[in-house]
Amino acid sequence: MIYFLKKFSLILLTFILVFTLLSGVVLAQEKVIKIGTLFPLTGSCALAGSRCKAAVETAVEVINNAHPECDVPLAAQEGILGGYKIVLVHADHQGKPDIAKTEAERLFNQEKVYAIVGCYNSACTNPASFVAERQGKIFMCGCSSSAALTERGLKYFFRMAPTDKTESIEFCDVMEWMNEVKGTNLHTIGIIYENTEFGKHAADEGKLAAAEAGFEVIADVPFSPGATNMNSEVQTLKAKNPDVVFGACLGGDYTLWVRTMKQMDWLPKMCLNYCTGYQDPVIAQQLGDDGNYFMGGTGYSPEFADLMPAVAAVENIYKTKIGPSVPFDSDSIQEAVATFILAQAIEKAGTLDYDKVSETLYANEWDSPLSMGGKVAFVPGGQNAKAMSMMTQLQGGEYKRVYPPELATHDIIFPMIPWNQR
Amino acid sequence: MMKGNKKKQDLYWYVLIVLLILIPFIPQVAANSFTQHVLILILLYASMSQAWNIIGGYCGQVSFGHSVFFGIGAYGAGMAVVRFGLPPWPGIILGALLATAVAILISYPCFKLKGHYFAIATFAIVEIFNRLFMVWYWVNGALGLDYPLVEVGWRNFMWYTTKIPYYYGALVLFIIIFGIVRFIEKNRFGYYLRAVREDQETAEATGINSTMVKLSAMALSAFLAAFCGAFFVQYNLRVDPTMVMSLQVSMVFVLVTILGGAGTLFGPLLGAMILIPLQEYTRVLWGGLGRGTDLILFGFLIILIMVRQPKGIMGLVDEYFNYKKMRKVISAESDIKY
Amino acid sequence: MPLLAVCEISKKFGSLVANDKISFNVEEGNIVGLIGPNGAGKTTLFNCITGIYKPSHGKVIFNGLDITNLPAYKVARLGAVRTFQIVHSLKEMSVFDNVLIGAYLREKNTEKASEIAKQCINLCYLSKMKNTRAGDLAIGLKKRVELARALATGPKLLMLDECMAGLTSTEVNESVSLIKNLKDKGITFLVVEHIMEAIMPIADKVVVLDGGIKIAENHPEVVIQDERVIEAYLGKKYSKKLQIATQGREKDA
Amino acid sequence: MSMFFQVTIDGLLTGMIYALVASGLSLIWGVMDVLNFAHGEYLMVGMYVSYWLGFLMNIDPLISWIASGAFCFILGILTYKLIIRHCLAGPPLSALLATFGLSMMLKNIALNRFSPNFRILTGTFLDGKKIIIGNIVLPMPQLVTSIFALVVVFIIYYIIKRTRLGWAIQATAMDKEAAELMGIKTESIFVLVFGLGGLCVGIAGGLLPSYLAVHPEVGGLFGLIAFVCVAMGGFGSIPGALLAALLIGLVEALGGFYIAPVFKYVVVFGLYLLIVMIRPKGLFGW
Repeated sequence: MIYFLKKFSLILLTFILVFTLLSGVVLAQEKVIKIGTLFPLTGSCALAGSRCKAAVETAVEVINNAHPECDVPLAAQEGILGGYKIVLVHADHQGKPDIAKTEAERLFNQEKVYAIVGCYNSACTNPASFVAERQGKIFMCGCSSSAALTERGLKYFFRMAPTDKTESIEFCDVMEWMNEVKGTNLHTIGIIYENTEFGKHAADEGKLAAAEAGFEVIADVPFSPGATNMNSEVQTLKAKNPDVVFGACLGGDYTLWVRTMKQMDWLPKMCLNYCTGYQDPVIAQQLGDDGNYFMGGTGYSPEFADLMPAVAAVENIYKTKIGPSVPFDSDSIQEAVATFILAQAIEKAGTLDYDKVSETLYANEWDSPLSMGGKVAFVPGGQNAKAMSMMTQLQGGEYKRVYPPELATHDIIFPMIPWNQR
Repeated sequence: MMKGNKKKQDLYWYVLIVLLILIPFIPQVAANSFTQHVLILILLYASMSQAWNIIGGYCGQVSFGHSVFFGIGAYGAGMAVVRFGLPPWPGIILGALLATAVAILISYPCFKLKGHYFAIATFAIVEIFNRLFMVWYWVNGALGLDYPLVEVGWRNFMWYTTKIPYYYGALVLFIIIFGIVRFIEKNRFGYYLRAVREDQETAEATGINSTMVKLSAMALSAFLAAFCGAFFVQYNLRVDPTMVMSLQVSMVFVLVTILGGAGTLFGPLLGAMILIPLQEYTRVLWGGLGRGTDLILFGFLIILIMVRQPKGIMGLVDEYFNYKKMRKVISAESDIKY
Repeated sequence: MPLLAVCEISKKFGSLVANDKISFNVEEGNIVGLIGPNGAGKTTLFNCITGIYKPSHGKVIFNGLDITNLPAYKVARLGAVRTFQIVHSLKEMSVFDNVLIGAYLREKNTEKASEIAKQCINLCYLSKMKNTRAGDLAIGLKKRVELARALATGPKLLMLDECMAGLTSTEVNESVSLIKNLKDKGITFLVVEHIMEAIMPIADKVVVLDGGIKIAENHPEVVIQDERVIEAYLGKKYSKKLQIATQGREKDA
Repeated sequence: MSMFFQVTIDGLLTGMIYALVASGLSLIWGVMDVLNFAHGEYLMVGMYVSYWLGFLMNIDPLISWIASGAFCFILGILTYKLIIRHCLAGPPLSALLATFGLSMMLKNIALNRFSPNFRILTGTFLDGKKIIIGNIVLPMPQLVTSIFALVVVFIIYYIIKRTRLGWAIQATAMDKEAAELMGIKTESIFVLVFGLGGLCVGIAGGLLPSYLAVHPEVGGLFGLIAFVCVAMGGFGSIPGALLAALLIGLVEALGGFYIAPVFKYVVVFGLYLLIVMIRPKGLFGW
């Protein structure tokens, strides 16, 4: 055994050495634009990270090769700028801001990437985009939702997704609309969120929006992510019994939360979720009936096919990269959008000059069939002013569009059906 | 003979310092900022692990709580810059003093505990601090502190485009901390630390106030750790509780030291020289694959080293020298015989 | 005034009385033996004197100072230094470093402390294995390292807890002559010992414990005549043998 | 008031799960003085075994805990044979760090093989069943898992206290050399103890998927809490670990409800520190 270990370690070390040497050798290839991706590929957000990475790969696949079946910009031609191909360099920030910064520096300085797409976690996007800004290089952010990111006044930072702020306001709109149109009497709000950068931001924006709209937040329940149980959290909510719950729980915590509510036999009248576990189609599928009647902001779902007809063809390519049963979700599709918009801007600017590309990005309104609403346009600070999300409700395991009324296909089922009547 | 040894060791030390000063002038290093990054991390983690080594290695009190002191130092600098708009220096000093105070306060009762009980108590302390900082509004809770764009230079200890000043900053940290430990090791305090590690009862019977020794070791260790934390935050321009004050962070210090050889002067440096490049380069090579390959390998190597050489790399070095010495002795004996 | 005065020390562990009102004095420059069968409470008494246990009752006066409730390290700093029954060498450190730690109690300066350590090492015939790891030594040598370390602190009173148990007879003889030597240098000894041959000839006085009570205190030759001691501890056969031996020695003299 | 009872019961149910996870760790610690850092990852492995059996072959967790237990039993033995045995000669910390490396490896192998997806078993036998007494809800999955936990802990306790094997284990724990002289094969005892440790946590892992999502990171906090339970209970004492686990479950639930959910682990760790300050060797330690 020991002998085996000895030998194995030797081989391993040789491998490391060889790889280190090789990594320095840049394969000489003309007409290449390198773009870095920076996502949490390990750690607790690895699931979302790997999907985002696949989404960027999908976009690059469409841009680099002729895909006439896809009705999106740049799909028909091969490459951009008259034959330039995009090459991706992937990096993993493990959900840690310090590693995100390091990797961003490495991507720019060593890998010589032209721009970075990333980083999913807002806490990581922040330092990484500072690196880009300092070097005068472009940082495309798909789905980090902290509103603060685009309030920093950066010049080379662009974000596609709607922010927590937009979503919070939309949540309150839904409540007001319900009160007006349906005569429901929704007044009190409980917020449950993971106590991290993401959850805290979302909750803060939620409280602001609620105060503005005149609702009362009666339960403020942060919890530690990765908890072994959420009994006390749900008990607290149950004791306060708010009409509406705003939820910001990612992945495993989301399922734990839903199932704990089931066990505690409690539900609010309405439950609105930020871009979280709720949006994950795989989780929705796994929760099955338990996941139904929850609501949330959704940027994309396969049920939106009639709104966004161009997605399906791209989604087929995406599925070859991530798995046959995984459609785009609201987060990953934004990363694909970010990649497309960057490529479109380079193509339009006709140059790789950062200032020109940045100006072009600001100056135009971009066609983006993968975005809800089909348009992308940036306001100073880099926020996509056309960013939209729709309120959906899970009904029968599918994301049904329920708000705004002009785009809705289904009625909101209100109040949520109690557990024992399902 | 002793004197001669001492001089020789001093010489090695000065040569090492000069070499480290000259490294950034190597063209390959000067051109490659990632190499610089790795070098900075090596120096930082070597220093931090050396700070841990004072209490964990020399004094034998295995604390997994050092990320608390690291974190307090980091928050000291971060708060000065972000909250008060000052240069980080006053925050660093204050943070270090605060870390020392906290170290004394929490470790005094903990020193009643022995072995694994002490280790687990320090786990609990890290978790408590982590969660308290997560909700403490004044330090921005879970949101963390993000550095604003301020003027670069030594006054703010901040650079964006170059890493060379950071390298020298880390080097100063390294020289100070290693210098302190080098001094301690050869003097009374160092011997007392080791006596307490080996056998507390004997130490007491020999007139050593073991509680005092442990407390002062902890205080010194925490004080130095806080400086490392402050450097870390100045380097990353962001601080949040998970980043500086969690078990994983503590674990790295312990790993580096044990891997290199606990209770030895150059153990932490050796450990950092192996572990940090391994961590960084495996991530660069395989991290992008997104399959955790780098971390599997990393875990495997930790197991391998612990299984093969539980005393760390310094144990290996010692073994090698002992082997050479033994050979000398044997050959000398055989000379006599034949 | 005696160097060490033990006044009515009692120590209870719950309902078990390990020491019951034990008093005796140790005069400066003497070697005092503390003997008794297993479980007589010798080590407990030792621990009470050196501050490892707090006695339930009674006082310990050392050099005119009340040291009853002082922690162990303060007792040691005052000059009453002990060794342990089960050797507690600092096993990862070399013999020299072990002794150096003792020397540091009197001398902060490393070079001067090293000098003291060297002297003590020579005194205890350890100079050959100066650089050996203490943990690698045989038991007899480990005990000698303990002694050297205690010696290096520059004690007034050296308290040895069974420092000869488990040694070969040659080693015992070496130790005995070592103790005699040190006594000549003016160090006072309080020795807990099992080996009669070793302690009887060198002790100026022995204190006999049995079942936590002091049953005798006197010159060794007197003590071995004591009925209670013989019954409790020595056994008649042995006492006779010893009588013959002492008589023989007197004749020689 | 009914809220108080509800919260208390929740706490006790959680506590019993902790007890099951901790008892294995306690056993290993007590006998070998080794802290197994990979304990939480054993749980994760057990959960995956149970999940895949449920997902691929439709076996209910109520049955597949046997397989999880067996799997973790073997995992424990392998850990001992391949890693721990070689570390015992070195400083006590080396075993701890080796198991840390192992935990890292297991976590990332799970990530590598099964992807970071959160996996939930739906439609299990117990899913969604509950008993309602007055205002108090007793969720069946937790209830059954807790009863299981209690039974397993008692069986382990019985084995240790009342059987020949148990005496051999106790003897080994007290003094390895002496036990060897008495003719006990301490090496086999160590192997067995590591196996049993794995078995306990494997059984817990087998049952948990009936209400908990499985993912590579799931073991972390469980492992940490198990450490605290064991240290709070006292060196290798299984009743101690049980009591500590119940206490932790209770304090977590009550503290979480009456102070604030975000403080619940602060309360748990604070309680641990407090107890250990008063009794440095834990509740049942000696």
